[in-house]
This record gives sequence, C-alpha cells and structure tokens, in this order.
Amino acid sequence: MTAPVQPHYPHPSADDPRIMLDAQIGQYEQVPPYPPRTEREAEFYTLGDGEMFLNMGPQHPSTHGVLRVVLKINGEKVVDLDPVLGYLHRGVEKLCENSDYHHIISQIDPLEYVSSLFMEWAPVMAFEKLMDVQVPRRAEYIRVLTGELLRIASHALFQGWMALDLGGLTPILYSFIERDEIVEMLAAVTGQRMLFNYFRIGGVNGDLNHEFMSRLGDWMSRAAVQHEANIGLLNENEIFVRRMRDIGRVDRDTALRMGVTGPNIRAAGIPFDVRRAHPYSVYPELEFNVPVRGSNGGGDSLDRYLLRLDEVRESIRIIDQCLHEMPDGPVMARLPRLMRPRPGRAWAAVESPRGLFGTYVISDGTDQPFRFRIHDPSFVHLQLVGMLMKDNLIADTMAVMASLDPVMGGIDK
Amino acid sequence: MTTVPGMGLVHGMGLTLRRFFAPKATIMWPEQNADVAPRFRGRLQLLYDEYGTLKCETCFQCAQACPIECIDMGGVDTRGRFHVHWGPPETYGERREESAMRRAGRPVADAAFTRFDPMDVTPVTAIAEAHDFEPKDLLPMLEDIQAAYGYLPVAALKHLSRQTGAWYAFVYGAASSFKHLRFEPPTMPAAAPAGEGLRSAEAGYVSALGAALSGKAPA
Amino acid sequence: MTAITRSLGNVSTVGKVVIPLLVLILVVGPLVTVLLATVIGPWVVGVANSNLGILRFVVAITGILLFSIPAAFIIIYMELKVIAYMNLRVGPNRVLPAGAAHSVIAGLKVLTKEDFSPTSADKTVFTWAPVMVFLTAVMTFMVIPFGPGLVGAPLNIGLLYLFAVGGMTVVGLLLAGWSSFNKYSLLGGLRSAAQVVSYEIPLTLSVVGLILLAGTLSIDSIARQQAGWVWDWFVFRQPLGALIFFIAGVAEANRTPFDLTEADSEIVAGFATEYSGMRFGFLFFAEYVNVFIMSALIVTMFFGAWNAPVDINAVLGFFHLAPFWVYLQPGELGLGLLLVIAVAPLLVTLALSAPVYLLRDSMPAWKALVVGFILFNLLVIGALGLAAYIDWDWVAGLVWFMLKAFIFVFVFVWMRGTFPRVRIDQLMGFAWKWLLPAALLNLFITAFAIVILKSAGIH
Amino acid sequence: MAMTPGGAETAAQAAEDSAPGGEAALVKAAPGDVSSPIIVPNTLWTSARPNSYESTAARFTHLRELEHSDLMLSDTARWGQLEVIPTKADLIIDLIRMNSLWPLLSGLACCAIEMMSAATSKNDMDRWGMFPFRASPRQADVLIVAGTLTTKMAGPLVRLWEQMPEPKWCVAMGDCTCSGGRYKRSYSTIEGIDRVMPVDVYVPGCPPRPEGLIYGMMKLGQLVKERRGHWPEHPIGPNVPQDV
Repeated sequence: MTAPVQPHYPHPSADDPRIMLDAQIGQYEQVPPYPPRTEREAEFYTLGDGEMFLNMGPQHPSTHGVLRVVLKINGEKVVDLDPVLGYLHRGVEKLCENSDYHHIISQIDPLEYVSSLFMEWAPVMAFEKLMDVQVPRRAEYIRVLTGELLRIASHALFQGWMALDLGGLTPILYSFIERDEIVEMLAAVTGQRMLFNYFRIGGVNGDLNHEFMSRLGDWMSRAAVQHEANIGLLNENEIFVRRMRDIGRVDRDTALRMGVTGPNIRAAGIPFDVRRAHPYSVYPELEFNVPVRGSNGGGDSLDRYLLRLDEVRESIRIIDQCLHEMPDGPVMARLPRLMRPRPGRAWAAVESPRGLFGTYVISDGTDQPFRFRIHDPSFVHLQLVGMLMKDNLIADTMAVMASLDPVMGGIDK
Repeated sequence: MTTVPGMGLVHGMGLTLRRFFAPKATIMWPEQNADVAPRFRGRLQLLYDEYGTLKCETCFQCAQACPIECIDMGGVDTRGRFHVHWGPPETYGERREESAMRRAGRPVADAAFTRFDPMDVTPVTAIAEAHDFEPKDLLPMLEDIQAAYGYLPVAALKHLSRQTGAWYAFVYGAASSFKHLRFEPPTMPAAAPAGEGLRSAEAGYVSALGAALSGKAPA
Repeated sequence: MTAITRSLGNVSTVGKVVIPLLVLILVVGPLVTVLLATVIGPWVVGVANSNLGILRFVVAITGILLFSIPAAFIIIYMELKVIAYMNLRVGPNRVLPAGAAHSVIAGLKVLTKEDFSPTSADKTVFTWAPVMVFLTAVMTFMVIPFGPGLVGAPLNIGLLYLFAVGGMTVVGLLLAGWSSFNKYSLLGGLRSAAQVVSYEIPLTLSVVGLILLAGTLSIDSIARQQAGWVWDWFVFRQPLGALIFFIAGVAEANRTPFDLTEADSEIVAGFATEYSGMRFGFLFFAEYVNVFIMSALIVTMFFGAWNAPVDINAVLGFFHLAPFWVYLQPGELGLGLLLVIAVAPLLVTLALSAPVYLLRDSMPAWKALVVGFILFNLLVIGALGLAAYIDWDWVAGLVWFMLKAFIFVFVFVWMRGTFPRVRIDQLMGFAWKWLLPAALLNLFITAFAIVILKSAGIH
Repeated sequence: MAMTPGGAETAAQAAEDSAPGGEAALVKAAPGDVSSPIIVPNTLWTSARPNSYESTAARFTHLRELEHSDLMLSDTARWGQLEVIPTKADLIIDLIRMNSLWPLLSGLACCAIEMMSAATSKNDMDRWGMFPFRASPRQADVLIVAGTLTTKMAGPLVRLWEQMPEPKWCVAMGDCTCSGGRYKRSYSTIEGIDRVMPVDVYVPGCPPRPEGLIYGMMKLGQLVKERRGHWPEHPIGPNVPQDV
C-alpha cells in the first residue's frame, strides 16, 4: 500500500526551460517585458535623466490590497505613474450572470468586503424594481439601520488605515475595537462577521433579535464618546495635519468630470449624496445632514478624512432615529421561491461608504439575469490617482491613496 | 490644529498614556471565549427539532453548496431507497493524496476514495457523448443509462458526474426525484419504503431516545 | 600496578572517572598553584601593569558587548509590551511570566533563519554593512559614563569622539542600502544619509551652549558638574538646547516620528528590505542599542547623568547627622561578631516565619520556615544592596543612570506608539529651517549670558 | 431560540410553494410524537473512516505499516530526507521557532481584514509572539495567504513565497485559498493555493473568525514543534476521535 515518496520540487537541471539559471537572474528585468504598444506606454516607459522605475505592489503594505503601481521617480519625487489592475479580478459579474437571483446576493457579497451590506443592497433593490416587489417598511428600516452601522465600521477602518499608511501604529487598533463591536453586533442578527448575506429580495433574512438590540444599546450609549476620543489621537496632531493638508487636492470641476461620488465629492464641496439626490428606502423620512467640506478650490486629503468623521456622526443620528421610528410588521414580502421576472432592465444605486454603488440588470425572463453589471465607486476614484500623485513625493502617494479609500475587491471586481 | 503648536502632539501622547493604564480589550482566547452570538453561522452542528429528531433530511444540498466542500456526509435519502456518500474524498481524492505525500511524506489518513464495484462504463460515455456532455440534458441521459443497464448503477452515476462535470449530488438528486428511474436491478425487489421492515430495530431506538429526552436511564 | 588496576576494577563507572580525576587534581593542583605564584603570576601582573590601558580597553569592550545585547533585548521587550498596552492589548505573554523571554526568542530565531544574500548584491559590502552599523553603535558606548568611574574610555574629548563615531552609523546604513541591489533599500539608504547628516548639525550645535557652560568636552566632567540637587541639572540652564538635542536625537536614532529610513508603509523595510537571518538581527539590535545610547546621552548631558536628584549629603548636613554607616563598626564586636553570625540567621528566620505560621492556619511549619528563610535572604540582599548603594558611589550612580535612561527609552517607545511619520521634505525643512536657527539662537543666548554674568562678576 | 414571526411566515409559505396541490405533503407532527429516524443496513457504502463509524478494527493498515517502516524515521516533509540526527538542540530550536512566528504583511482580499482583526486588540495574536507583521518577505516566517488567489496574482504570490528564507511555513486562510471557495467556478481564480505552493495549515471559513486564524497559527506552532523526533507519537492528519 505504501506509495513511493516523491520529492516536491523536481531536481533542477539546466535543460529544463522553466528553471532560470543564476546567470540569467542577474540581468535586469525589463519593465514591461514587451515592446510598447501605445504612445502612452512608449512615453511612460522611457526614462529621463536621473529617473528610475519603482514597482510598488501587487504586494505592498499600503496599496490597500493587490494594486500594482509602477512609479517613475526622480529621487523622492514621483514623475509619472502607471497603475496596473486586475490582481483581484474574480469575475464576479459573470458569476452573477450564471447564478439565479437569490444566489446573486451571496455571490456579490465579497465584492467590496469592507461594506458588504451595500453590495447586497443595490442588486436587491434592482431585482425588486424588476419584479415590482413591495418591501415591508420594517425591513427597510432594518436595512437602513444595519447599513448605517456598517458605514460607521467602514469609516472606522478608513481612519485606521489612513493612520497606518502615515506610519501611526495605534489608531488602527482603536478603530478595530470599534469595528469589532459593530461586526459582532451584526453577526448577532445576520450570522456572519463580514460577508453577511443578509438582505433578501423583498426584505431581510431575519428580524432583529434581542441579542442584537442589547449589544446595540450598549454600543450606542458610548459610541459618540468613543468616536470623539479615538479621533482625538490624530485630528489635532500637527504631523498628521501637515502631511494631509494640500495634498491630493481635487477641485470641483475635476470631481464632476471624473464622476467622483461619495465622501470624495462631498469633500470637494459638492453636496451629492445618493440618499438625498435619488432617495431610496426610507431615507426621505429620516433627518440627517449631508456634510460638505472643502472650499471653492476643492478638497484635499485632510478634507476627505474629516468628512468621513462627520459622516460617522450623521450615521449615529440616523441609527438613533431608526431605533425610535421602526414600525412593527413582517420583514419579508411574500414571494415565490423560484424567481422568473419579466424581461426588462433595472438600475439601482445606493450610497455605499465609498460612494455611488450601482447595479444594472437585464432580465430575459429566465431565472438567471441576462446581463449583470456593477458600477463601483472605488474604480472611479482610482482614476484620480494618476492625476493626484504626480509631482508629489513617494510618501504622499500613500496619503492620497488612503484618503481616496479604495478597496481592491470593488476595483477589480 | 490647535493654537499652541505642539499641543496636538501632547494631547495624543496623553491619550496613549491614559490607554496605557486602561483595562485591556483583549479576550484571552483560548482560556476565555468570546461572546459569540447564538445566531452565528460559522459553527457546524446538527440541529434537532422540537421532537428530538435530527433535522437533517440528507438532501445533500449543504454538501453541494459548501464552498470548500468540507462537508463529508453519508446517509440515506428521504425516500429510503439508497445510501449516498458525499464528501471531499470523492471529489478530491487524487489531489489530497498528492498534497499529503508532498507535505507530510505519507498518504492521507482516511483513504476514503473507495470505488464501487468495477463495471463497464463505456455505454455511459457513449450516452454522455451523444448528449454533448451537457449537464442540462441530465434526465434524457439518465433514461438512456437506465435503458442500457436496466437500472442506474452507482458507478455509472459517478462516471456520468465526472464526464459532464455536474456535481454528483446534482446527478443523484435528479435521478432520485423521478419515479420511473430506479437504482435497483429489476430482478431485485424494490426496497420497501423507509423503515417499514425495521420497526423492531426502531422501537429500541425510540425508547432509548425517549428515555434520553425525559432524562431517565433506559430500562 | 596490578593492585591499583584490580581495585579500580571493583569500583563503579562513576568511580572510575572520579578517582583518577581526584588523583590528578591532588597532584597537579599544588604544582600549578606553585607555578602560578612564583613564575607566571608576577609576569602576568607585570605585563598588566605595563599595559594597563590596553587591559582596561579589553575589559571595557567585553563589558560593553556583554551589556549591549541584553540591553537591546530589554528594550525590544519593552517596546512589545508598552506599545501593546497603549494599544489596549496584552502583548506577548506565553514564554515565561508576562512573556519576558519573547524578545530573546525572537533574537535567537533570527539567528537560526537562512542567511540569504541576493544574487546581484555586492556580497562583501552586504555582509559587512550590518556589522559596521552595530559596531559603531557599540563603539559609542565607550565614552558613556554609567557611573562615577564606570566608563570605558575616559577621554577628555569625549563629546567630539561621540559625534564623530555616532555619525559613522550613516555609512553603514548607506552601504546596506546600496549593496542590497534593491530600489527600496537604495531609497532607504539615501533617506538615512540625508536625515542623519542633516540632524547631526543641530544635534552638535545644541550641545555647544552646554560646552560653553561646562567649559569642557569631557563627558565625565560634564556629569560631575551636575551633582547636587535637581536644579543643578543642565536641563534647567539649557532648556532649549535639551529640547533640540532630544528631537535631533530621535532623528539620529531613526525612531518614530522620524523613522523614514525603514518606513513600512512607504519603502517596504528601507535599507533592511533584503536582509534576513542574523544580518537583519544586527540591524535590528543596532536600532535598539541606538535608542539606548540616545537616552543615555540625553541623561548624561542634560538630566544629571548618574547623580541622584536629591543631594543626600546636604540633607544629612541639614539635620546635623553624620552618615549613619559611620556608627556601624562590626569589628568592635570582637568575638561577639562570630556569635551574631552564628545565631542571627536562625533567630531572624524564626522571627520572620512566626507571623506567617500564626496568621495562616493551613500553613505547615516547614513551609513557614521556608518562607521565613526566603524573607531573611531578601532582607540580607536588601541590606547588602543598601550598603553597596551607600558605600560604593558607582552602584548608586549606576542605579540612577539606568533608571533615568530607561525613562527616556520609555518616552521613545511612547512616541512610537502615538505619532505618525513625518514626510521627507518636512523632515529636512524642520532640521534646516527650525532646529538649526534655534540651536544657533540657543548658542548665542548662552554666550551672551556667560559674557554678561562674567563681566558682572557672577559665576 | 424562539422562532421569529418572519421565519414562521416564510416556513409556512415554503410549504405552500413546494406543495401547491394538497395537504398530503405537509407533515404535521402531533405533540409528543417522536418521528423516527431512518435506519437502513449499510450494504453498499464504505465508510470514510472505519474507526469513527464502526467499532470494528481498521481495515486500512497502510498507516501502521508506514509507521513501522524506515520512512518514518526521517523527516520527509518538505526538506527531503534529513541527513542528520535530530538532537535535543533541534528540539530547543523548534521551541524557539514555534514561539516566534512572524507573519508576512500580505493580504489578498476579504480574509485580510479578518487577519488584521486577529492581530488587533480584541484577539491579540501577539500573545504568541506573532506580532511584527514584517513588510519584507526576507524577514517573515509565515505566509498567511488571506483571500482569493487569482491567476494574475499567482505569479507574484509564488515569488513572495520563494523570497522568504527557510524555514518558512504557509497558512491558507479562508475557503478561497483552501479550495477556490465561492469563486471556484470563476474563470480567473485558482482553486486552492496548494496547486501552486505547499501549504502547512488550512483554515476554512468564509472568512474564518479571528480565533480560527489564531487556532490555525497555534496548530502551526505545534507542527513546528513536533516536526522532528516525535513522528510516531504525533501523526499529522485529520484526527477524529473514535466515538464520533
């Protein structure tokens, strides 16, 4: 029965073309390893005097995942850069087109893993439009409540990453304490810490339970105080403020032209918020402000950072209102098990913590969508990187990148 | 920014010093367990209903849906006709063996990739080829196989699963949900419905179960 | 001979080894002793006497090398634990109580890792750069006075030596960055060159005012001038200089918020990116040794060196007391001393164990005796330590010096736990636009003050 | 846990949908009625682990043969046959390595967040000396692959792994890295990182809880400790208790 033991790696031999000899390793690897295909490539991959390429990523501590950025640097100054995407391309859209409508919710969940509930919300809303489903009001309130909780968690993580990319070790740990409390709370009602799979077509998976409510009550009693204490570590810190101010300024025109949404456009002075501009769910019934920062010249990294902190305060307000105004009733509409919507198309967008997240669905009358498309805000915001990082220092690339708050899962889909 | 330069730094250092003496947030796992919500999905356990019966209906849907195919289960289907075993050894037998040899220099501890009785499966290949290996044509294929063998042998189903790429549970599920498909050779009498001939064995079980539920020791 | 072999055959295996050894020791021992006493001993003493400087140097180097590694381990452990506590976690706690051995274990593990050098690296430079970094750090130790007389080389130009050798660290870092054949390393090396060279200037200038005050370049002498009360420390006469020295010292030691040379989130690990195994260990230790050196320097220059904050002689003099150890004359007891030595341990042990035995019902007598004996030993150790502290001023100096130095190490770690990192242009701008003028200002003010005070006749 | 109103409604509705015809499909258990489990003699199916399902002795003896063969005397795990005899010093070195496993700061996707969570205050991975997430692979001991591995990322990941100096270990965290997980059917993912690199510990879950990762790292520590000299006593592999 004993099988012969095979060594894992074959013994290297010079004949094997897969094995690179030591003599070959010493040579420079050409960047890129092919002749330039476009004018832009030819321009980028031509080095000027005193310039060199610095390949940042796909594994780099501060690229927020697996983004690869080829920097052309002159000393410490970034002359030009070329982001390379696709290291996390998982084919989510195609997978969704091959899943039935219920299954899509779990497929799209890890798309942008920091704010999963919003990834569920948009397709669910699109399907509801497609099938003319009336969602119970309690379900809508629950969606808003859990969504705003997750927005706080997401912004807490943003704050921690921001500090980590600027070299601060401690704030991310405080943020994670806050985030852990929220995700454990959500786990009490959804059943998972990160990829919740909670929203359903026509409602939510389960009603709020006692465990969730008690944890939420505990948390609400100290949320605001804890938030102010945590941000006190960085907000007034001279080093932090000096590094963030006037770095990566996005003016209003650029923001509009590039299709920036979410906190990034509000930090540039434009009060665009999907929750107010194209109201959905029960947001019209709730009172909250759309915080805006940035002067006429647009907003810099510090504005984007501070605006997210403002949003946390607004989210706490919304949660408070939800808890007071939540009606009783069912949390699920009555629906058939197997969904075959009429042929048609639907678009739905939500305000995710990173901006406008939308899905576009075309149904051909079967139980699977004919086409399923995702509009992700991170992808749009990443286009700004080339513009903002140029002529800055290497250290600023991290500040700018972190302040835009991209998530590679959403960018690469 | 504060009016006095450097006050922000002092403020931050004051905060960290206060946290230095503050009680720690760490949950000393594994000595002390975190407060995990009862609804948390990440645990594996078989649940019993109010009557103390296993809720599991052996539908294999969970094994089929498990993303990492870690659910390894064996049992009888709801109609009491046939034993099925579904689990990673079936699907990943070869790979596990290779991986284990590479990693630990020894075969896997549970060499469960056991085959059923060897039989000639060329007709199955021919049938699958005739239907272009399309999993959507599963029913015609199964009918053809039954026409060829007189019944649906396990080896044929497995072979069909491997040929078409459909999960075995999928193939088996399709086969078991049609009354005109059978798993026994026509010469053998069809198995009685679930538990009909086994009342005596069941009675002992039920009494033991009742005793266990009521807290009394079995007689 | 046969008798001896026969009798040897009768004894056990252990005996077979021990008995010849005993014989050997009994025969050879006296011989060697006589030889040592008559021939070699005087020769050794003569050589040592004629080469006292070299001998002192060897002893000092050995002591410093033996001290620097444990000091680095302690600081690494402190960093792990203090930052963990500031982060609201508990930190390492598995090996030994409170995880005290985790830093040692990390160091030993680094030692057993594969020692790797990239194919295209300049192997010689790559190998020797960490050694250079570490050695410069250790060499700086030579002139730091840990206590009165506890100094490796009492140079009269100690400060000059300090800045000269301390500035050489950058060469090691630059070589490490350049030889790694890695762009991140190169950037790290260049950053460290720019940073350390820039901050050398305010660091040196901030001390010039102090040199004017002290009138000497000898570190030992500077330390002695701060004896007395707290307000005799130089920090109260040179506050601006102390602040500049502290900031520039943080930058010199490459610590947060000036840790640009190995900025994790920017240039992966800076000059250390390609280092693994013990070469990385050298760089790692050197960082923490540098932290200790900077703390020690700050303490020596501005915070009273080894001097206690309280002038004990002045206090005793105020109360018209002679130091009480003058009254203790054990020799006067004569034969009674022997009695005390024989009886006192027994009596004190019994006296200490009695309350323990009486207060705890469950305590058996032997356990109480053991506890009493341990307490007695602690008492003796404490008394001896107190006597050493009082009688030998180097013990007192070492205690105060270490205490103050580790307070500053704590501040370094505290800053690491709090601050983000500055940017390279802000770093350079801060050095040249703020620190340098401030240091010059400090120098001029001090010079003016000295001139005015001298002309007024006040010293 | 009490049934929520929504749940009851959906259950009733499910029954309605699945059986539109009549009442026959609806099973209504009377209170006190113990419904019977189905017990069928096992004739066709061979158990995966004979020891765990039956009380009879194991029919698979290859493991025992292997344990008594010469192969077990040496460590053939990754470094091939050892040509030295492990001594007490090796055990001490293993103990040292076990207590200082520095992971590489590398995350691919969703699981990276939970990996960070394992290192932060609530679930402090630093307690085992696994704190400094080294940014450079040259100084790391453990590669925690956290997240979906795509075909494009496979090359860089293998390169990272090869850049790490020996001894090194790999932990596959999450379903995607263990076997492809929910992206198994995608055209651009790799179904399990053990197709491209060796793996020491698999931590399943989507994503696993931080405690799960810490447990995996503790298991890795055990693996490191027992790597040499203790093979017969501590077999590696799924260890299912006899009475499962």
